[in-house]
Amino acid sequence: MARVIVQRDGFDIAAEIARMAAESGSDVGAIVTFTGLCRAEKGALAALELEHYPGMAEAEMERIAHEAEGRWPIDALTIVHRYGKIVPGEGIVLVLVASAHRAAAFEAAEFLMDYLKTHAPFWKKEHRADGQDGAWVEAHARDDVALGRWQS
Amino acid sequence: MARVIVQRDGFDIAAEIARMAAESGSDVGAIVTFTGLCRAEKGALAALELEHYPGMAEAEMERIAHEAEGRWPIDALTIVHRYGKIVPGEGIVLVLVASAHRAAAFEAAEFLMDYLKTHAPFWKKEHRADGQDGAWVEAHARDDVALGRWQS
Amino acid sequence: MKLVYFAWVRERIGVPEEERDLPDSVHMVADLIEWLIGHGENYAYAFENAQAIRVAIDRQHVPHDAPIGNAKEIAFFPPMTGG
Amino acid sequence: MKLVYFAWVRERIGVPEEERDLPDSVHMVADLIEWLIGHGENYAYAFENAQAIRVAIDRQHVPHDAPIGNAKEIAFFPPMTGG
Repeated sequence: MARVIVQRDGFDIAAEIARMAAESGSDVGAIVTFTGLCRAEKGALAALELEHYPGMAEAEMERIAHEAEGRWPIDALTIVHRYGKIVPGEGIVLVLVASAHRAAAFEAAEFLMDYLKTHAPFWKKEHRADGQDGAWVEAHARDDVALGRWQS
Repeated sequence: MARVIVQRDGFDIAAEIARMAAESGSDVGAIVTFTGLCRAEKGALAALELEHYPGMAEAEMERIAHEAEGRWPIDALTIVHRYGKIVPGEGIVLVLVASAHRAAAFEAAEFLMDYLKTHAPFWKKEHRADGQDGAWVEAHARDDVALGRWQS
Repeated sequence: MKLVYFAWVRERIGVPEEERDLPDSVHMVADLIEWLIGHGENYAYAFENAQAIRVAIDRQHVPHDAPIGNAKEIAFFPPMTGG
Repeated sequence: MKLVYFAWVRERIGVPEEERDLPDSVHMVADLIEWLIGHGENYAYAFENAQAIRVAIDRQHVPHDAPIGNAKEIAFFPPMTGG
């Protein structure tokens, strides 16, 4: 039931919402979306280059989606994750959850993001605006902390 | 800073996101949106008629938005609430929150919805598909429960 | 004093708003509700479960023990169901 | 056995993937890492903080004490930074 996509191109949130509404019928009461954007880091960043593990990225996203569907009453669920070069202001990841109830939609969307951050095989490398070699973005301890709330 | 709108017309989530991204600059890392939709109630509902208290609706939404801005680091915040006749599948309310951090964006959006549900002066009357007189939708005790988590 | 009504409170009372001169005995919201109930069956019906009725003075939510003071507009309505 | 590398693990080792015949002494992921470290400075550099390296066997996350068994593809990479 979940729609999971890994793509180089940008995504269209309005089109994804329309698709979700059309597919899940008119008893959906709530749609929560999360869009993760490439930040300019106060002008220091020219772009992010996203590397991913083809095959595993999709498989892991499917697993995470399936886990969410087992925990909450979800009518429809979409995850789009981009790879390649992404400039500040552009979207990197898009999560949409439709449910009859808003609390379920909010929780499931947050769960999906916490798992994507820590489990989906994507890595960000910085392209600096000053032309110097950019670093690989380091994982945040706070993302592991965020994950903990779903595991108790 | 918050954008608060009460209108009869439908809303365009993509346009609202684009406006938010343009206004808040390119250091926004996360945008969470909530869309509340009119449910068909398994075909029993023809439409909802939303009555509101003009003037107070806007003022209360502003107060709620201001409260959220005081609690979380928010870059931009939009609330659109419709009134008038709304058919199943159409949006009733739209909340958007942009923040540098996803947890703040999720929490603020859920806070805004919990407060809108219980504090914004709107009332829903059902138009039944079978033509019989529809009832006023009753408030849910669970909405007051949801509110409690922000007041401890 | 301008009194305004919404949703089924409006339907039961039969008008969306009205002007009323309040007697000196009406100090707080609860007094006003009691006084209105004395004005006819429509008011008695609207306020039959008075505790459940929400009140706003000059477009701000207030409890039933709030003083009316120099209010310009008092609104009565059922619990809200927006969102 | 197909070994694949991502992000700075890939950069440090210098190839995105390679085929390797593993000796019988390599039973679990930790053995494989130790064995690879013996193959050159590039491997030693990539695995200098071996505990931090994440591993997937046939595209599923596994801990370092997971048995390699009949794996077709083993991947090594830094903690993920997607989303």
